[in-house]
Amino acid sequence: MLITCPYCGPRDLSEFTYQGDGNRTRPAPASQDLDAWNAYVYDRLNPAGDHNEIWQHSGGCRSHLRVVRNTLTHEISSVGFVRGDAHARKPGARK
Amino acid sequence: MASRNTVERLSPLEPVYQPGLHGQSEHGAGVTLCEAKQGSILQLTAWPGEEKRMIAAIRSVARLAVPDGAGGGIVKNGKAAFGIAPGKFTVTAEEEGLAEAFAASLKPAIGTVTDLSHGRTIIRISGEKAEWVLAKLFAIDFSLPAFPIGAGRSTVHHDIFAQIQRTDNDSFDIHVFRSFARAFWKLLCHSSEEVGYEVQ
Amino acid sequence: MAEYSALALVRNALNGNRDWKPAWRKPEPKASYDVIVIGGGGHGLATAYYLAKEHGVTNVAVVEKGWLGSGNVGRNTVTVRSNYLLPSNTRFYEHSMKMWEGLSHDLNYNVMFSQRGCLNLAHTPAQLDDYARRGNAMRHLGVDAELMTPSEIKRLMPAIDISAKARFPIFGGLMQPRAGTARHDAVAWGYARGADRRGVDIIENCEVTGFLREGERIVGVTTVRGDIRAKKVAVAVAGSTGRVMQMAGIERLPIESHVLQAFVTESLKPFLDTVVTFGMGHCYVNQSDKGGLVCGGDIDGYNSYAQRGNLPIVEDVMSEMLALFPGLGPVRVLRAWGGLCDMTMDGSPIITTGPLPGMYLNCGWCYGGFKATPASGWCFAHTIVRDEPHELNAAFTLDRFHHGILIDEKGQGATPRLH
Amino acid sequence: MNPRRTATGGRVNRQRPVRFTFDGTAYTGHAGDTLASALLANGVVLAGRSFKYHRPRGLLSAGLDEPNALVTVMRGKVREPNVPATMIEIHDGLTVESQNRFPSLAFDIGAVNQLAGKLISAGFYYKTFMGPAIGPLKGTRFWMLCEHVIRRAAGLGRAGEAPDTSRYERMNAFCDVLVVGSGPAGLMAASAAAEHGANVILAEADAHAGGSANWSGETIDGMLAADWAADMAAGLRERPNVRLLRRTAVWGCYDGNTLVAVERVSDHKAKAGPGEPRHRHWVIRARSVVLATGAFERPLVFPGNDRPSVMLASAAERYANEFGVLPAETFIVFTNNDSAYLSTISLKKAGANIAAIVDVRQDVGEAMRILASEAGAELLAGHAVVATEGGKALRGVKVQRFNMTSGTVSGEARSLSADGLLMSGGWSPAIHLASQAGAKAEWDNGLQAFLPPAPARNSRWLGAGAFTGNFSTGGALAEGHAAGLAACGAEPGETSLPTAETTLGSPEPAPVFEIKAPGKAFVDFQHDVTVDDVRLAHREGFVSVEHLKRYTTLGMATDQGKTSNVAGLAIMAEARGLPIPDVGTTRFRPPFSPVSLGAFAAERYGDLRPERLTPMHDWHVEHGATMQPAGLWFRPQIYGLAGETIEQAYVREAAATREAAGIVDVSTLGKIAVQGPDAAEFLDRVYTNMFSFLPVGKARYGLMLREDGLAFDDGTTWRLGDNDFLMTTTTANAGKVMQHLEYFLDVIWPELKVSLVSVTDQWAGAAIGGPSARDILAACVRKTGVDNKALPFMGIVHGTIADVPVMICRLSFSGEMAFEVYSPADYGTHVWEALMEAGRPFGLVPYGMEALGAMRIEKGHVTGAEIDGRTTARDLHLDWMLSKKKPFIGSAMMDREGLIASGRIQLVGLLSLDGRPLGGGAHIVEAVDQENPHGSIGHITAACYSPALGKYIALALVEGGKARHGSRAFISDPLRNRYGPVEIVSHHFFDPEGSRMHG
Repeated sequence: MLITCPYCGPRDLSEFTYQGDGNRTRPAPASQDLDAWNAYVYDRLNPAGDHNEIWQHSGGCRSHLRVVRNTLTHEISSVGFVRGDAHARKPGARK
Repeated sequence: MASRNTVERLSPLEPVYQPGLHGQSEHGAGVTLCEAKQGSILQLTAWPGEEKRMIAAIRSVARLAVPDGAGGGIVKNGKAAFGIAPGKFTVTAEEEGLAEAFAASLKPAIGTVTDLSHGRTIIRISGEKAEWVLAKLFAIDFSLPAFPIGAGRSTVHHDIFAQIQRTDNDSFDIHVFRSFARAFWKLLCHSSEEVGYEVQ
Repeated sequence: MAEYSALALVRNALNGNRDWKPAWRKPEPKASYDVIVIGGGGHGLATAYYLAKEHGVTNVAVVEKGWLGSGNVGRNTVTVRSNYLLPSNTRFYEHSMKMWEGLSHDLNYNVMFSQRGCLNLAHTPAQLDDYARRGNAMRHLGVDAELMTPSEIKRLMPAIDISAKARFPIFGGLMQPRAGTARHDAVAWGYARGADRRGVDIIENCEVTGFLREGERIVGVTTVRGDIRAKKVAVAVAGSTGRVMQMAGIERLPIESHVLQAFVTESLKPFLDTVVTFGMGHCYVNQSDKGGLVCGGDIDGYNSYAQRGNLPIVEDVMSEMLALFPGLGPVRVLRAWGGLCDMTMDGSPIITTGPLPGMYLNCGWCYGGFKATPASGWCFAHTIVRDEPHELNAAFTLDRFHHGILIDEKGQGATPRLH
Repeated sequence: MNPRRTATGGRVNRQRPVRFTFDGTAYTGHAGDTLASALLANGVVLAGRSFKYHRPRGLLSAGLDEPNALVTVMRGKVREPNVPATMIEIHDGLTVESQNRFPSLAFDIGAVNQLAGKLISAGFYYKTFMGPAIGPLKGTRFWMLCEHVIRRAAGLGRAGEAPDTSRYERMNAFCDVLVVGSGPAGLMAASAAAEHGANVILAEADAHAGGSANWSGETIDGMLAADWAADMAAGLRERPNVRLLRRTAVWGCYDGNTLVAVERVSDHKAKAGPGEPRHRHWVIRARSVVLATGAFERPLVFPGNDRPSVMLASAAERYANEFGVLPAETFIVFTNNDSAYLSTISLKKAGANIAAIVDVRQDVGEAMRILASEAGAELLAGHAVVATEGGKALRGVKVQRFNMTSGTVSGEARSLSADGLLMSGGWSPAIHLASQAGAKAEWDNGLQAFLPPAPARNSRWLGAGAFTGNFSTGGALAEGHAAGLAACGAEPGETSLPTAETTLGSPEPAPVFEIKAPGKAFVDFQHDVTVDDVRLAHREGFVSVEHLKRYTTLGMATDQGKTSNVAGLAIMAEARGLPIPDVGTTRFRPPFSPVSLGAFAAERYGDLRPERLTPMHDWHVEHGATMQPAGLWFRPQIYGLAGETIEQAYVREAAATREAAGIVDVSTLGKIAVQGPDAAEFLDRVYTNMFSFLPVGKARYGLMLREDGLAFDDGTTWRLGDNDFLMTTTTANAGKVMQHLEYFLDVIWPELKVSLVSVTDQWAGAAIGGPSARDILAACVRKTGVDNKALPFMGIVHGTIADVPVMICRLSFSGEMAFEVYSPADYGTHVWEALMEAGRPFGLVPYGMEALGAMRIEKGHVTGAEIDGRTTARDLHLDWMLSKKKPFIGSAMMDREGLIASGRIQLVGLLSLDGRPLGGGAHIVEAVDQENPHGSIGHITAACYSPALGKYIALALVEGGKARHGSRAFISDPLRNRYGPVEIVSHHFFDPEGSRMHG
């Protein structure tokens, strides 16, 4: 599997660490809503098809990426920085 | 500062660094390996949106014009700089004290500097077969069109994290963690045996 | 149906093997059943078998989307063991182990359970202490466990590298002598045949497309072969749990489906008579009766329903296997395949009533479901019939995560990995 | 000259003899021979024994589909089992053994299995060996006895114990177009893509490029096809944008067009060059792939079809044309299609006698009849072979009339003599890689074969030649060219293609797979799966293709069914009365052909993971340290003196530290530079306690929880500047903590301006502790004071030691007055030596992990053994660190019911009451029951002899914990047969007030 890191370009799966379901929202830090915390920590969407997920390019620029990937075919349809596009550069662009 | 120069730095490669010709050297060495000792190695981190000002800071402090763009870099006059991640740059210089120079002049609003002069070891591989040998270890495309001179890449060989800068047509500087440097050096020598290598 | 025995083999051989009958019928689905079990894999078939055998509930259908046993029961690395640390796991898997020990007789089907032992190698003194903790925990629950020294290990498997100059020298290991391997397909076929002869309808090529509901209550399933109603609907679909539960409107569970690969080498003469695991990574290996070295490692590590893995894990597993057995370099990998694992957030399973009325859920087997097959079916059948768990599966609830009552064998926290 | 070698022809070099041994007998072949061709040239036809019945077998094929002739290659003591003789290029000194036979290949005791034929039909083992239900053989015992015997009979070659000394390497490659297969189609594709400037890799599994051109005997562009192919290959090799890989089997297609191949770099050489690998593991990321993988000829299924010298027609043709070997003198050809006629003519031209062509079809085309007569062969149309005769080599065959419509034989059986029988049952395209890529094969009724589907519009693979079912050379040339262009995105244009002869005959075989006649007819040769086995599977309901495979083991042998899958399906389809595609086809999985384990491990073979060394590593080794792995690191365990046990050494080291001073290398602690205007805020969020109030120049002990509220890691963090912190983590968790922090910074709190950089390797760390530690520092530290005022507890100062700048923090793990001295890593040894020198008058000793562990146990400090991912801060009495003033990671979840339940285990101390050692991993009970251990209330996490207390002590996690202080319990360690009384005490064994470290 290759993931096209927006900074580093297409890289091998072995350079990435999977961080799972990207649809989860962390409650506000001071929130006492235990159900919300539990849901955030434990419950995952697990679709057969397109999946919005987070990967870290741990063996590269170490950015966290939001990846949409089909869990039936492993085809990747989009990759972007989780941080938003503030850092975005064209992959492989130089000068 | 001055006091540092009186004590010799101990390379992690010391006991395994064996100058001379090794491996399949019937037709000369396919690659040359050496430790590229730099007095200063540092990482600069720009806060989001401050990348251009960081590049300007690198130009004014280190006198290096880093091209704006992912992995862009430059090698000049014994100094080098290249992008390693969004807003992050590695800068090296032969002389010591570059981290202090940045710390003194870099505005906190732009970003920060981290001194890695002792934390990273730079190993240089050059020669006709450099791409071939590196391709044994790293899953990135080393061909010149994909990896131009000056550019940098962050990648990994299993447990060993590496930043690689192409310093010339057939020359690459590989920055590895100091604690892994000896293991990586041995691995690189092993991988170079097939083409023959000379340690300088 | 003919009983299987040596005598029957001789009788049939003389007769040109013409009289053998189908191992199970291929019935059309009826309009309704007492219980529908979704999933014709090991756990589903075992559940049906024990519903009939232990509880006399025979008006049961097992509906399977493909061919029987097409999921993990036919894709695993066949290890059976009960060498767990935490009591709720140890008790459950030991119950399973005892069932395995009588399973071939019970099913009149040779599942080839071979108690050749399972050895976990320790590569540091601290790791050996960790294994001692686990082994002692087992012994305090009446489960067999022994520590082995490197030289004892060498005698057991002469090809292993126990030298001190190995990158990760072997300090010893935790052995469970009663652990071993079984023939995976035979488990599916044996349960299918056993359930079938007790009246259970096993319906292959019958994919469930949705649930029939009356209010909140589940009252049956819709399938590609028509609607089937039932008083109780039990879900035992392992890696497909997410997909099936989604049809019931449950979008989120403490489960991710991951692909786990397994590998087999070409056949070799006897080389390794024990299941052995490497302790400085993730690699386990045993030798099949046919002679292939069957091995596996970590999950690929990303959500998948594709039953296909990628290269890095293959390389890791083979590298680790060679660290143990350096003579295997020239031996060749013959086949690789992938199974879908329902990884929970603490690495332990779920066998429970609900989460909807009329529904029962058996899932979360991570990569350890094969050895659980008998006890899982047995406990699930109990849970379905009594509408409450047996004490052996009482801890395997769905809501334990939210209450912080986790069964985290490896202490990895809320992650589907590394358990 | 070898007895079966032709005078001319083929690519072998008749001037260059090559000597090798097979089962101890010396043979001579020629350079260019495979082991298979060399054995055949020497008249050796018995090459192996089958898996189950141990039947004598000869060569079936000439390629990697060979199921029968598997041998073991010996390199000294290193064994490479199960290699097809067809894939071994001979070299001087090659030593090969046959397999699965005892005592010899010619006389194999295992062949008695054949007598039990019907008894040991498919799946017989499921029905028996269950043994008695009672008595000594009950349970699994009886089966295990039987299994012992079965396992010895099963298996093919024997693996070795001697470490493989060969080298294996990996190669990462990137290309625009990967062409798999270098037959006419592949050569054309590669050259078309290369001409358009694409970077091309062309991979060929065999030793020479050319594929079928090497043995078809055809002409292309007026040249012998083999010469044309050689010219093409030479031309490609000269191009800078083409890499031609020979002996390279592409075996896998993974996600993202990652194709994987194994190159046999030096197997064909008597000795690999210096540094030259045996196998190279190619991982190729290709923009697009052209599959020109050709097709496999299929055998026919009839009684006796497995006798040595029964061979595929194309294989014989290949032996004759490529290697100059005639596998027999006189052949009979048995076919259901026209291609075998072309093979026949080839063989005739090479000098073979063709006695007869037996064709199942009554209607044989005129062109074929002419070929038969040109070959001088009697044509028996509408006939079938119903038996073969001979022992371990073929003498002749029996033929009968055959009715294709009814599938029956009739009439008098006629005997024909021949020493070779060639069969052709049609062709199966090698679609494996496309199948791995997810393509679903489609049945073609005309070709009687599964074909790849037309590639989807965005497909990253394309096909050409026989792979697509186009079996003519002209077609392959055209398709290859077109695929090469398409693969690099070039428009098809006007090009003049090489000219090839028209391929005679029709590519469509008769739909006949099996001849029903009495006798064992084999479908899967290696696994001895017969037609009867397939029918039995049907009878017992194992009718889906996967059940058939699993029940009979059809297609599971080393050849993975390359020659058997389609016939097996056809027979099952007939039994079920269904068309073949309705029975299904199995999805092909990697690898296409078996791959050495060594290739996968590549450079990790023999060196699994890199060694991670501290700056002072060499000093430790030189000074007698026993180095111990800690993750990837190596740390001194003890600095043992001559004759000392481990315990004696650490007791000496720890006692010396408590009496005078000790020094330990702590460079392995994880160190993270946390910098930026929001660094303090960030630390407040990730630690349970406050860091924002920490003054510059001070350090604080911090605890992190996981998001789920359980304890995660601990360490000290030093404030070096307003915006500049140095965080330390445990050695084991350094990487995990970094990832944890990066996740929160990048994903959860992107608004924080914080930089995280691993500086573990920047600093050498030496912890010096003991009553004299301060005096030692005072003796060598310059430019700062180290007295209580300048350097209070948890204070940080900057100074120099031996002219090197250092950073010193006064903190203690040992419980002594202690300091951590950090210096830039390249100066680490220099500073360490200076400290040793300064410490000499004070009795300073270096100590290792054992003494460190003993002293931390005495102090009750927790490490990974206690923070094991299942314990909470409360379990470890660290709840004083949980700030109530702020939320932090884990604060919302840490008070869930399961985490505050009363029965949880808690940290305690244990004193051995019988004066004997305690062991890590021992359990704690209230009453010992050695016969039937039970009632565990906890376990020991760490144990040692305490020099300070003069006792064996331990830390333990025990239910109820603190409430049991002062009570008696027992350790119960059945694994090590150690039982005995202990007293449960506070985990603070030594100096609980901390007076020593506060000084």
